[in-house]
Amino acid sequence: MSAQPSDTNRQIVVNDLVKKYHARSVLNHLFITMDKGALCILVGDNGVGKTTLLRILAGLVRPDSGEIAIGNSSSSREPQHRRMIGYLGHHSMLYQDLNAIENLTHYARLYQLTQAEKIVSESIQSVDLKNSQYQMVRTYSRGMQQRLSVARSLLHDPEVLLLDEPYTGLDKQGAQFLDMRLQSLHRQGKTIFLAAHRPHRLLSFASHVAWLKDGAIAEYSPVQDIPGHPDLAAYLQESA
Amino acid sequence: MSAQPSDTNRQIVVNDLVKKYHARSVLNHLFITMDKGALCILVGDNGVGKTTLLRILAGLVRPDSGEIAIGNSSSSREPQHRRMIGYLGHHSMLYQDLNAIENLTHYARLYQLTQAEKIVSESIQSVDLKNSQYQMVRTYSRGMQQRLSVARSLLHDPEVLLLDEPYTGLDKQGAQFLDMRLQSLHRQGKTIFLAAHRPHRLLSFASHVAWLKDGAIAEYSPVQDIPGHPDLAAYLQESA
Amino acid sequence: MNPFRDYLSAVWNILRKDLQVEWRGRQGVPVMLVFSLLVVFLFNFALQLSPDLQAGLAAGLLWVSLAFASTLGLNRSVSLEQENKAMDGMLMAPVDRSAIYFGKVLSNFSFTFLVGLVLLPVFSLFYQQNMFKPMLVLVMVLGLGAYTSLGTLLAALSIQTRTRDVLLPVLLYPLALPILIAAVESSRSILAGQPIADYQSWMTFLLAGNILFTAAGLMFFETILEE
Amino acid sequence: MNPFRDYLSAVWNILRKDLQVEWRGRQGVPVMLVFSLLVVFLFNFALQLSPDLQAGLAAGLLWVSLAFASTLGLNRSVSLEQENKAMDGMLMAPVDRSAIYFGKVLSNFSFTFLVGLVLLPVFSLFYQQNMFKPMLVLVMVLGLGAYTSLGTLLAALSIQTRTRDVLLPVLLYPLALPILIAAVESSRSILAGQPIADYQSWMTFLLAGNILFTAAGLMFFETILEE
Amino acid sequence: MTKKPKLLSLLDILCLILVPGALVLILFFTPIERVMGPVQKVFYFHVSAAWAGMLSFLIAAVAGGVYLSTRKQKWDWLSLSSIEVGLVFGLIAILSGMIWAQPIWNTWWVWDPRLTTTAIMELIYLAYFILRSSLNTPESRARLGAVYAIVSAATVPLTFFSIRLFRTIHPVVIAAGGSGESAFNMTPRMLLAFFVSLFVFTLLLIDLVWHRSRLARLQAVNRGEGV
Ligand code: HEM
Ligand SMILES: Nc1ncnc2c1ncn2[C@@H]1O[C@H](COP(=O)(O)OP(=O)(O)OP(=O)(O)O)[C@@H](O)[C@H]1O
Ligand SMILES: Nc1ncnc2c1ncn2[C@@H]1O[C@H](COP(=O)(O)OP(=O)(O)OP(=O)(O)O)[C@@H](O)[C@H]1O
Ligand SMILES: [Mg+2]
Ligand SMILES: [Mg+2]
Repeated sequence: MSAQPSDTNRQIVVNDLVKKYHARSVLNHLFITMDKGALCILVGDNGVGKTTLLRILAGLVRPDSGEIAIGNSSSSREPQHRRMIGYLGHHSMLYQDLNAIENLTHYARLYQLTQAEKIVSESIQSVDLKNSQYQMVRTYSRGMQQRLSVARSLLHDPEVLLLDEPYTGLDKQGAQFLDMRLQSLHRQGKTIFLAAHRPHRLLSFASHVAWLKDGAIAEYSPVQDIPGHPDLAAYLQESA
Repeated sequence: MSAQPSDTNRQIVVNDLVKKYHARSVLNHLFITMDKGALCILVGDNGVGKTTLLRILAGLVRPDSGEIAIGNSSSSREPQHRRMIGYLGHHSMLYQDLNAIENLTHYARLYQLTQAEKIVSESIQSVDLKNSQYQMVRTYSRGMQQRLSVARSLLHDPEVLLLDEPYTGLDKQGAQFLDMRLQSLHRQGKTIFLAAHRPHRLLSFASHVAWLKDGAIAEYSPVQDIPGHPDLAAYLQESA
Repeated sequence: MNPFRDYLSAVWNILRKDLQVEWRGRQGVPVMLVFSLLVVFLFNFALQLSPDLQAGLAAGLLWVSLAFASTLGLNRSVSLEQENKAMDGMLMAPVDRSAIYFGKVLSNFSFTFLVGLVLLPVFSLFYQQNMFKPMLVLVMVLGLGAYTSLGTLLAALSIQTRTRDVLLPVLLYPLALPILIAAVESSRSILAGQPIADYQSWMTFLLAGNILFTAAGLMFFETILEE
Repeated sequence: MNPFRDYLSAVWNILRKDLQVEWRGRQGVPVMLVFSLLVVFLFNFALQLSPDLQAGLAAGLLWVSLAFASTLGLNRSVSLEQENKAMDGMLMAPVDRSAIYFGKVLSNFSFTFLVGLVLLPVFSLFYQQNMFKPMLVLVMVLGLGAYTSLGTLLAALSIQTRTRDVLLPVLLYPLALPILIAAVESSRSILAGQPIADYQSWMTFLLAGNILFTAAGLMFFETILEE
Repeated sequence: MTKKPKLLSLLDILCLILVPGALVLILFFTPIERVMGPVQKVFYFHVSAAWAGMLSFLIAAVAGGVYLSTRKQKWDWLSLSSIEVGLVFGLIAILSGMIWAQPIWNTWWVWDPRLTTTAIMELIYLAYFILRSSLNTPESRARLGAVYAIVSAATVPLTFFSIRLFRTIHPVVIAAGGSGESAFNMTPRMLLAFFVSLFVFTLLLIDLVWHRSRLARLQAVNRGEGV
């Protein structure tokens, strides 16, 4: 993988980002920089622009102005750039009329994974969908779809993970799996940027918290320094 | 409203309910009875059938066998029966091309509410969407859509509330609003049946917990008696 | 309250919501209109008909293009309810299912009828004969009434399937064929200036179609919608 | 690895996925087939064509019904990617956008071509002439190739809109008109047993259409899909 | 809002003088055609309007291309305005053609390939507006509008080329050696008036497009979308 640090160790760089919808700026001159290996939680009110930010980073939305870079590549047109990213959004990106295996196999092929079959089967096993792997995704419950989406976004072992409320709909065991998986990815040095509304469970192993407010990052702090940011601490406190 | 208790005080009765999909029983001889004024949390693993149960109660899915009754009516064909129920599901049931006011006004008219305009405006105010009330729902963020869905399900002041993971996507302030609203409805004697995966925040004011497992209610206990049900306590504990 | 007034107001609420959505830019009517004109032009082209023959075809083409265009409208009306499962919300409201059916039929009918009304002067121009005759408008009301009441029923049926987005025309066209034939035949007679007696039976047939399909809709709509 | 092989395998992966979905019961091909036959019957009925005339119309009707049916297929192919935003997943994969375009064109082409192949013997039967001629099959390949490469481009365009489910035919039919004309004209000549020289220019025209629309697809597909 | 440019004011004045001037030229300077009589004078504006319409569709495509490479809103405004003005000129061509057709062919309209394709061209660009109005953001309207403007501008000449191969009753004067049934030979005076009106219509086109795109910018600024 091409995720070698260039001169610096920066993995995600967002520079003066602006995104408008109908003249209303959702993201308004936003800056953020994340080092390789960071696990940063993105918090903020409903409709503040978390999803918009993550989708811009994933290359799915074009900003009005500003630059972004992932690793040392700033163009989402390059396949190598896209290979580095794993994105989990509000939609499952799964084909309703295919089963779990077929869905993941399709993605494995698109990412040109070798040993696709083994990887897919392990991936399904890991999110505990073995029993329903031959069922069409259309008949999955919400949590089952979310599990499969998680598996899909992790399938190609991306260097940078962009997760938009990944815990949505997961039951106890699913959430625990995701906790553990995130911790292990964090230890492996992957960079993780994760939007969540109730980040309590994540604070114990996350490295940073970013607070999106009024179109910009109002606070960006390592987790251990949160007490030094009273506003952020208060925001996180009650939302736990 | 016709929600006068008949001989008993029972508001939700589910009797020997069976629901199969392709010969696989999702709900397998399920029984549950809920008194008027109960606030019962429904917990259970992904894909166990919580949504299916709530949709059957809402009259949206027809069971294979068994009976259900809401209040003293057992037929969802009667308009009076349907008027008693407020349901919030995984889908928002909103029209993408209408704005918040138009959506709620449509529902207010269907439920023949008098003073629709006032109710709608208050309802939008209560979920803090005043600023985006003229925006098409299509452009709402996930949390904003969820807020509007909550408002929609509460609009006609139903006697029985069936809420399927209502906290999904809500930010801190939205979740607090829902907490308070549920508590006040609970005090007013409404019956609330609520599926949730992380019911921690609810345990302080809920009255009951039901644990759906293997197609039936494995445990059904008042909240204060949970310690007496070690399995249920363990299940709830870790999932907090 | 008066139950009959309640019923009517429920129907009107559903119709009104569809009108509102259309007004808010769903573009259903313009799309149908452009499409129906396209069908007319394309057919004249693809079939390379000789000019004298074409005049006799005006009635047929009018109905074919209306039938095609209104399938678009029906699909639209269905997908509107299907996005976000808004239909579930309506089913749970204390509204008679037949009121939902009538509301949807009325909205589908009004959009299609509007398109038909615009087509009449256009056809008059292109086929050099005044087609704005009261009797033809009446045939249009009857024909489109029957067509949309059948179409709404089948649209409700087809959204339940996996093939939802394409099944409707396959179900609708063959079943609507008698309606279309009757409509074409009466229109043809009217345009040829024949006396009412000549096509009265076709008109009666259309009326019967309206009654039949509306009855079928009332009978089966509930059954179709329950999951 | 060989980049060209990678590219081909990406195209094949996308095509294969569409075949798989179709196989799993999306019913696209059967629906298209039934629909194309319906169009034929409906037209014969509604337009009341006389039998001797109809023979001359065979080529026109063949292409009209294919054009209509393949719009269904295109819509289907698009809505498949739109449900759950599966298209986003494909866009984020390290796959060239042009490979996505080619994959979708190939899948749309193969379904439509299959329908066309079934229609040939059916038409032969109805119009009492052998239509299973190699040249006609070639015209079909060229005509449907150009039609689906334009159609895939426009389908990608129309899914971005609010009018998604009905816009495609309105955009596609008029723009595809030259292709349809060329296809009808060459088919007509072939059925009339004329020598190649008589319709060679039409065939060249079709070939040019393939090249032009594929180039347009390659050029604009990326632009269309970026949000 | 920027001040009205001097050049634009100059153009306004030129048009105000030249349009009536051309009319005077046509009415009093050109001879009356032998066979058709005075109605032939429609010719000058008929052809000029058709030319201006097609030219503006071409401008729209070029502006769309420039928009896609620069992403500057003003090019989108230009593209949009050209299509809108082009639609009006196309309509003038059709209406003046109909006025001409009434005495010559004794009918307002015949299903002639040339006439039909002109009408279809209008529909192609009507669909452009449906496409735009069913998109939500100004950026996507501009981007997809540009793609559509380019693709349609590529197919419009194809359509015109392909129908040249058909038997048509619509006259061809300009084409070398062409002579339709009702073609006529132009005297030098006719030629002069013809070229003058072509020139005047071109000026008028530029003037109108310029005004319209300034209006488009005003609208955008008013909606808060402008730069
Ligand atoms: C509704 C009816 C008509 C329409 C829509 C129409 C349309 C057009 C169009 C689009 C053009 C310019 C493009 C081209 O040359 O290919 C044109 C040119 C012309 N039209 Fe028409 N036309 C109509 C009726 C007529 C009639 C009745 C006459 C005269 C009998 C006529 C005579 C001409 C001539 C002489 C030209 C010059 C162009 C050439 O030589 O190619 N048009 N018409
Ligand atoms: N297509 C669009 N058109 C107009 N406005 C939009 C569009 N998409 C998003 N928005 C607006 O942009 C803002 C940010 O939306 P976004 O989805 O990024 O919020 P979010 O932070 O993810 O919220 P949530 O916590 O609810 O998921 C919202 O106010 C939304 O209304
Ligand atoms: N249409 C269907 N066809 C076949 N199986 C279905 C269908 N709908 C649901 N199921 C199955 O029924 C089971 C219960 O689904 P349900 O959505 O009720 O689960 P749930 O408890 O709500 O799960 P979650 O916590 O993930 O929301 C699942 O195993 C699901 O696969
Ligand atoms: Mg979001
Ligand atoms: Mg569920």
